Amino acid sequence: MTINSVYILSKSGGLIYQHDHNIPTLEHEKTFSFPLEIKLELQNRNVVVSYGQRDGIKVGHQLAAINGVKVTTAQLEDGRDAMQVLADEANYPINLKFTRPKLTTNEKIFQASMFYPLYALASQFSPEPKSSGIEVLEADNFRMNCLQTLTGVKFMVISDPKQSGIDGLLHRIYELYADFALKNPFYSLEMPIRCELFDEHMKSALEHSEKLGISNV
Amino acid sequence: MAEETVFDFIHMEAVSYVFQGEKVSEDEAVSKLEHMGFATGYRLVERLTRESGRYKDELDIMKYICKDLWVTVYKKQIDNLRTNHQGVYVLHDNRFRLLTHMANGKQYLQYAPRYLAFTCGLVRGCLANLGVTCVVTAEVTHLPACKFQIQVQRG
Amino acid sequence: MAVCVSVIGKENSPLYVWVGSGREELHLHYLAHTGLDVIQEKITSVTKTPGDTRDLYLGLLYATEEYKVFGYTTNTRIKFVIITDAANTTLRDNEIRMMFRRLHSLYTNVVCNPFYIPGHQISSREFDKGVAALVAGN
Amino acid sequence: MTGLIRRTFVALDEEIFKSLYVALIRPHLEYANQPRRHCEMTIYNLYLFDRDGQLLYYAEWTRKKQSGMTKDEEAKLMYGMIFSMKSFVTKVSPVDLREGYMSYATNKYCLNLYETPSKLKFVLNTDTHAQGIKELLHQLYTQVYVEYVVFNPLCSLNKPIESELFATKLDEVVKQSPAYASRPA
Amino acid sequence: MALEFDPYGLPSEVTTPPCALVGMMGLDINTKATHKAVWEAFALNRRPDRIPLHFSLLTPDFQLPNMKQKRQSYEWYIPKGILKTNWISKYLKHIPALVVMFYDLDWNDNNWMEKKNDLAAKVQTLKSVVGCRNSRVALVLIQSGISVPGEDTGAAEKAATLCTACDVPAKHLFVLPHSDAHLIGYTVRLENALSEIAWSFYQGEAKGVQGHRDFLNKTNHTLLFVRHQFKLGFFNELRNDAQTAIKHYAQCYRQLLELRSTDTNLHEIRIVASIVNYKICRLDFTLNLPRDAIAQFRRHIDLFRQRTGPKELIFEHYAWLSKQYQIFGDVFEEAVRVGLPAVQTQHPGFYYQQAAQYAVLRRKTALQVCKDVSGPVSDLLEGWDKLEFYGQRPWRPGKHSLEPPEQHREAEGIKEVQYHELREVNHSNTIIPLFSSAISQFKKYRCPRIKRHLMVQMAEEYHQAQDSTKALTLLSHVMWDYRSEKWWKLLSSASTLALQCAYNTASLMEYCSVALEMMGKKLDVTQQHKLTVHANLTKILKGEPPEPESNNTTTTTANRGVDEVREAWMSLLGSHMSPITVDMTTLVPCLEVRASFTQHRVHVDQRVNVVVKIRNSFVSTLYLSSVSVTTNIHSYNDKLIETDSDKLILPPNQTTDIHLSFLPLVEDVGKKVKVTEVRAQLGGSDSVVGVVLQWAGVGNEGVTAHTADTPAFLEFSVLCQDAYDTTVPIPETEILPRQPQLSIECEYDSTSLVWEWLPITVNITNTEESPIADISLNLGLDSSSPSSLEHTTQVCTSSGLQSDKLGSQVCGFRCGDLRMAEKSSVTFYVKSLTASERTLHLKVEYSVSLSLGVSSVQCPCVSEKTLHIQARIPFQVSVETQSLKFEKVGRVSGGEKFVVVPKIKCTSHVPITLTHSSLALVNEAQVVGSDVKSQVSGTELSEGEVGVDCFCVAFTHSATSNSPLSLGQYFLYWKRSGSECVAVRMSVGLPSVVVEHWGVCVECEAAPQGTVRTPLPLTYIITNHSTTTAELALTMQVSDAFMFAGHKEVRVRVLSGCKERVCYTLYPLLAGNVRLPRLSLSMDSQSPGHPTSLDPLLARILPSHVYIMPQAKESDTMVSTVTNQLSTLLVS
Amino acid sequence: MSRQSMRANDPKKVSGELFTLTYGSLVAQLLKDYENVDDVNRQLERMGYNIGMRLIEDFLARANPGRCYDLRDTADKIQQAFKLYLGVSPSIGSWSPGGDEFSVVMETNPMAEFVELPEHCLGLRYSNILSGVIRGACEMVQLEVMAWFIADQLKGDNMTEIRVKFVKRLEDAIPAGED
Repeated sequence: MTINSVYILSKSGGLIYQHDHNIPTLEHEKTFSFPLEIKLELQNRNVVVSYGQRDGIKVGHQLAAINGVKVTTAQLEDGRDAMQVLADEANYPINLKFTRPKLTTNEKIFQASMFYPLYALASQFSPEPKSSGIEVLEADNFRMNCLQTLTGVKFMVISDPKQSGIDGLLHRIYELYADFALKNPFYSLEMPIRCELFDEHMKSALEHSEKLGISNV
Repeated sequence: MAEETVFDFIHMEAVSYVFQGEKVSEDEAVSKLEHMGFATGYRLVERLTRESGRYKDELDIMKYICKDLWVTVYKKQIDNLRTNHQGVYVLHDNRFRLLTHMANGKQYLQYAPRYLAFTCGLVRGCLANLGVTCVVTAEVTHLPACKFQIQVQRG
Repeated sequence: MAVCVSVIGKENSPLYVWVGSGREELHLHYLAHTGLDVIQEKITSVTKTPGDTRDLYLGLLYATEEYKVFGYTTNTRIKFVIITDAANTTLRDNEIRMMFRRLHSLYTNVVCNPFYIPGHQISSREFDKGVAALVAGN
Repeated sequence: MTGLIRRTFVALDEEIFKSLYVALIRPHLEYANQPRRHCEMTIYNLYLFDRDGQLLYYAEWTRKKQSGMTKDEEAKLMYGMIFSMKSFVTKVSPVDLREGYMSYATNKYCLNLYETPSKLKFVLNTDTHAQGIKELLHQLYTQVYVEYVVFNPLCSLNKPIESELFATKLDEVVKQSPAYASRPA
Repeated sequence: MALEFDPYGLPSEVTTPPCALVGMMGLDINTKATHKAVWEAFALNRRPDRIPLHFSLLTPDFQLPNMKQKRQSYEWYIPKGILKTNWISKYLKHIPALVVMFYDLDWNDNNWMEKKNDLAAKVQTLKSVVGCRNSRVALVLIQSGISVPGEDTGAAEKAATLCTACDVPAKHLFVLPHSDAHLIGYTVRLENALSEIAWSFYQGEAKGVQGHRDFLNKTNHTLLFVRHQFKLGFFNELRNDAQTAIKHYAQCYRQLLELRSTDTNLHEIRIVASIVNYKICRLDFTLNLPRDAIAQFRRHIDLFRQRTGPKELIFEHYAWLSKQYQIFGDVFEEAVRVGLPAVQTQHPGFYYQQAAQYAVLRRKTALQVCKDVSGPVSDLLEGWDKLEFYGQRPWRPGKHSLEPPEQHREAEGIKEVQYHELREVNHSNTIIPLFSSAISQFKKYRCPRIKRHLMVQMAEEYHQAQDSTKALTLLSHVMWDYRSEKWWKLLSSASTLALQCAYNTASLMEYCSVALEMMGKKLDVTQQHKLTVHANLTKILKGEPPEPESNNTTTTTANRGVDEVREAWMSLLGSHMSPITVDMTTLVPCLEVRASFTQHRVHVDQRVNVVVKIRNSFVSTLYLSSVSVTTNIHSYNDKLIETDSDKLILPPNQTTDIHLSFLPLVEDVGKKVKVTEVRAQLGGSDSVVGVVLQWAGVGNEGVTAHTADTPAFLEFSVLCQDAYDTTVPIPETEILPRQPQLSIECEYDSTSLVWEWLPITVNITNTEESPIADISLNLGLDSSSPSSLEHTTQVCTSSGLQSDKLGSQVCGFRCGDLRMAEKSSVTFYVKSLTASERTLHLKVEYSVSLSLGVSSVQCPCVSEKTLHIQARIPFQVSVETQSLKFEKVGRVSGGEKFVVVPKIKCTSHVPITLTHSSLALVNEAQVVGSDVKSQVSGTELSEGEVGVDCFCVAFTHSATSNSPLSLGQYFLYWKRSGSECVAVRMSVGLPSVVVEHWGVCVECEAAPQGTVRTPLPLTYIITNHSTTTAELALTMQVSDAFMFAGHKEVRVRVLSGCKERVCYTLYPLLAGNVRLPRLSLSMDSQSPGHPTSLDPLLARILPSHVYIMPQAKESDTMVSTVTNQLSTLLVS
Repeated sequence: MSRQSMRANDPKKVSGELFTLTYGSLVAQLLKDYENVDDVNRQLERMGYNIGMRLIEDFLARANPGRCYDLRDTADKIQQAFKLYLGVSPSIGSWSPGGDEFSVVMETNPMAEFVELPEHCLGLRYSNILSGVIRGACEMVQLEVMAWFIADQLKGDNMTEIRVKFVKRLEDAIPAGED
């Protein structure tokens, strides 16, 4: 059982808290000969697999390192341009390391803001009157549960679809939020939550519910 | 079974091909299809009748068309065969394969003839090669049911 | 095996005539042609008598001092005539029958060639090959 | 609780009280009234989009509330939503993900998105309890769409579907599905 | 001598069916009629149903062939041959099995004794003659008297004595009463008896032969075994016992085969074999065992096919084989003739065919082996036909040895035979009949193709026999069939022969046609040959004789012919003969033609184009000097010809189009032009001899359609490369009238009104390039419209409007000529008498002068238009009769006034104007008042509006009473508002009313209104129209609306024709429309006490109310006068 | 041989033949309509493309093969499809080093089973419809490829070979108004 991460969105949809609890890192290394058997392309300044999958390397993965030299935003540490390196036959055989891209903070914020309208639309499209927004979003290999308070604060937990007791967890988090963020007089709404106590309790809550899978709240 | 899928699609394309372009006359296009059907039937029957014994008479042949041919081509037998014994045969197919995907009722009725021309030709071709010259016409009033009329030309 | 293999059209015109090399070609043409007399007789007589004698294979049409002439007809009014040496007694009736059946399917393939005009003379590499194999008896 | 506040704080100015109130009381209020799920099992409506986001077909059964816009707008918006939802999902997904099916649920209904490799998108709104919707959608694709659209020469693949036969067959299949009528135990 | 004698055939005695020989003595047929009758009864017309016997008339002094003395032992006897040639005929002709002695002798003959002795003597001598051969003897007494033996005992014992006297067994004595009535009957019975005796003889002979067998030994007498078995067979045949006969013959054949055979004795053996075989087969057939027969024959042939004999005489072998087949064919056929069923696959034909083929082979081999024979050396062949033994060599008769006795002589002999074969034998004479009998057989058994094959071979034979003409005719039939069945290979070989024949017979036409065919691509002839043929053809065209056909098989014979043939050609070509015509339609020539129009119909002012497609399938270019097309309309034919030789060059394997055209004639409009034939002159301009190729018939292809590779089903023509094969010619075209260049507009309202004259204005504009003349218009009902309309439709022009008899057509309304672009317009008027749709047909005919090329013709043109008119009823008129109080009345009394009110409801789609209306009343009624005006004249009504007319009418008193009386007619004149054409009159029948007769009439004089409390005078005037005085009782009822002064109740007498006034003064009490005090009258009738009340009348005619005005403050100004006049109310 | 032994030619085969023959008639018609053989080839490819677009749906529905992110999968699927629809299993091979190009090789081409090209249209790519089908089908699953014949038994080659080349991956259509 895994709980991957927690998001808290403020009333206005801003990301005020995010915690990656348990994100598996997928890394695959392979030595290729020329010409490259998989198609790479630049997607917002990253070298990404666009077509062709080899032992674990999947479409969408990012080029992390060439011959052990780290690659960030299509740049090797030594400043060479990744694409050029790949294009040059002389560099082959070549060892490439791909990872499944992790979200950067900015992306997280962006995604959070992206979820906001979805949530709204969901209730607008409801075939039944006065529907809430998205409460559970399920893809075939993860699930996202979302709890919105009347005040419009959203608590979101991303977990394994088989993970149970998420509702309980959400309420626990809500309590934590109430106790450790709101009750903290120096915390003002809409602002990112920075508070050790909160973090600690959050972690323990997550581990707790991961452990027994069911919430006892 | 996948083989007839490809036939369905090639037939589809044949139809849309003869009707492509704006200035084609319906008759011209239809007769093109009919001729394709004829050629196909003529050649096909050569194969199909290879294993069977010699046919006694016209009716024998018609039965063959309704049973064996129809089954091999359209996966079902003709539902009803009528004749006036003066060389007119009427074949009823209550669920004609090329129409079953289209509609159940009157929708697309005006297009139905396009999808029967080939078959008319097919039947005519088969018969022609079996020594029966005839005119074959089709009639639809309610898809996917369909009525083929075979008018044998004597003498 | 055979000394002459011929395919004859609906209207009794020859579509294909193969004659073994070194044979009196013209004479065999005549034999194949005259075989039609008997074929027609047989076909018409059968259609008169209702019965199971509806075999496509018509058997021995007639024999001269030096040749045996066999016939076969398809449902599509195509006739095949195969001529063998009268001396050749090794050929069983069934073998002849099989030859015809092979010939028939060869012919069928020709007809199924979308570029072949039914009723026209057969000029087909495949068919030639097939017949060659047929008469060679393999 | 309010009492407690009074007792604790002797001198209260507006400011503080407000913040205190927000901090201490509201959460309880909110906590108190959780929205409650209503139970009635059904299929509301279906959108079928082609690969270019065009609405090929729309059908509705027990839809109670309209979105209050024209079908086009609604379709556009719907496609927009599922599009961004897809990208959202791919992004936030912690692991590589198999495309083809996803769904979300609100307290009232459940939206199911089934996408064929040929990028046809079936969007089916059901109640929140509906089971086996993925299978249902797959069935709609293979037994209805393919049969009566792909095999109907008169239906062009990139135009809204007019075939009545398609409509009736679709209706049949949907209505036969347990998710349509059955009431939860 | 060689002609009738055939050394390989069967001798006649063998083939004559053997039957017992019975000799007859004592018949004097020359002098005695009875004897003649008896003889004939026996000998003549022996039908098959009678017992096979052969009678011969013997002279008293006849002798038997004396027989060689019986040899005691065969030890040293070496037979010289197998079968003696004389033996058979000996038993057939010379040795009677039985001799019958005829004698005229009645039982009761007067000098019975003498005759008996005389007879006995005769018998003795006879016996002495026949005794040695122990032929049997029998007695027949020819008796005149009908006496049955036993009837009188005398006869019986006389017979007995006679037998003893002549010493013949009693059962050899017969009596033949020649009461000619039953002669035949007697003879038949008699010959049964006789045959028994005869057969017993042969049985005896057979026993004799068997007797010899014991003496024979295998070493020397093998031949005798054969011979004896043959004899046994033969005797059994004679005694009509086929089965046994076959047994012995078969045995015989077997033993024959056991003989050692060498080249030397082979011939004898095979000849004997053929005889025995013949016997067996024939008997098998007679016993109806065809299978056995055939089997026997097969064996026979198989056994001897390999035994060819000496190679220098190989032809004999084939001659013999050929004979065998022929013989069997004959036997077979004979059997069929007597009823044996034969089938397609097993009939005499095959044997004749084989016989013919061997005969051919015989000649072939003969020509080979006999190449170098010199003339006759010796007379070694002398007596070939009369040898002692069958099948022996004339140069060594009686020698049946395995080796030739003298080698040299043998060789000589062989040479002789060869020489004979080569010079004396006319093979064709044997071959041709064989073929022809084969042909007739195959024809009989439905084998047309085999028949054709034989015909070809026969033709070859004729060709050999220098009879090319016959050959050619045979071939021509065959070739036609081969063409239609497309057996080109066979056709080719036939053609090759035909060409030779055509050459040999110098028949130009055939030569050309065959040549053209051989040049074509279908015939499988070597390139080289085609070229030579072409070369020859060109020679001919140049007037030179062609080269003789090479590869003439029989060079020897041919060479002899060559020179004469060449001569023939010379003279033929020399004599400038008229061009010959070759009918190509029946050929498969190197030139194929299709003539086709370019359109199915042509307008008379356009050119008609004909395209002649000519395909040249020869390997090199061909030239024509002219091509012409013939059509069914001859006037065009001279235009449909192309002679420009540059256009007539036909490159190889291409289709050349030749374009012809003509201008159709005006008088042919409506006709169809058909292509009936295409003719082409072969060869360039330099050719001397005219050879015209002719294609006749639709598509001009005839059989050549076969050569065009047109697919059997047009569906496959997509696959054809050469358009020639798929283009379907247009064989005929229709000549249409010229397309009119005229613009015609018609202005009219498509909905007309019934009865109105609807104007239709036709505007014509000439849009031709030239002026048009004598335009004439026809307007009328469309021919298709129902006849009912014809009577209810009128059409006319302005002139006709007035006329009353108008039809539904206006024909030939001329409106002169029009210059270019000139307009003119005509107005027609159409009247519809019923409300229904009418289709009118407008036809404008005119003529325009066209300059076609040089000439200019007046060309008639027609342009037509159809118009549709929907007629509708303009209005409905309903007429009412009303009392003066405007209440509907059906009855009035004489003299009483009432009103006639026609109501006119407009149903027209356009406003109509009523111009005038009037009444035409019957005599009894007339309009009241002088200037009666129509109330509706000038009124315009639109749809739905109603106009009301009104006339005041009264009946005369004379009007007959108490029966409905029709008033007459109402005439209404109307037209469309605003149309300037004259108004239409419509008449409506008026309703009929019943006239009553009261005698008296009452009128009321009163002011139209009164005022409250102001006296109001009121007077009733009673008039008496009757002839008698009227006694009336008058009562005035009280009313609370009035007080009145005057008689409340009074009796009045009114004299006939007088008036009486009864006056009242009313004093109104109430205001308003007040009811007047009711007046009631009753008249004393003839029967007192039964007064008739007039009240119903009064109620109708007297005013019931009066209007009373309240007291006016000031003297009231408005005073209106009572008007009788009513005004039309418009109700909308 | 008569009636009873009417173990009528195995239906699978026949409907295959029906297709083959129908296709033949169609090609014949095309040859008639366009005099230029290249036009015919083009037209065939176009038809194939149209068929491909529909056929893929049928294929997905039948085989439910799932998405593929690699040309090798695609190749397998194509192989599978050939088996399914033409009843032949072609071999896949001669990959380009870049793995972006491969060949579909058929020992026997059922479509051309009976065909013998006449002289006048040796330029005809008889089975060209196949390349069209492949292109059309791939395009429907976001795969732009090129497909063309490089060997054809009708031209005397000893097998029939279609070359397929990966061009690029097609992305989802951006909904209207969002970029």
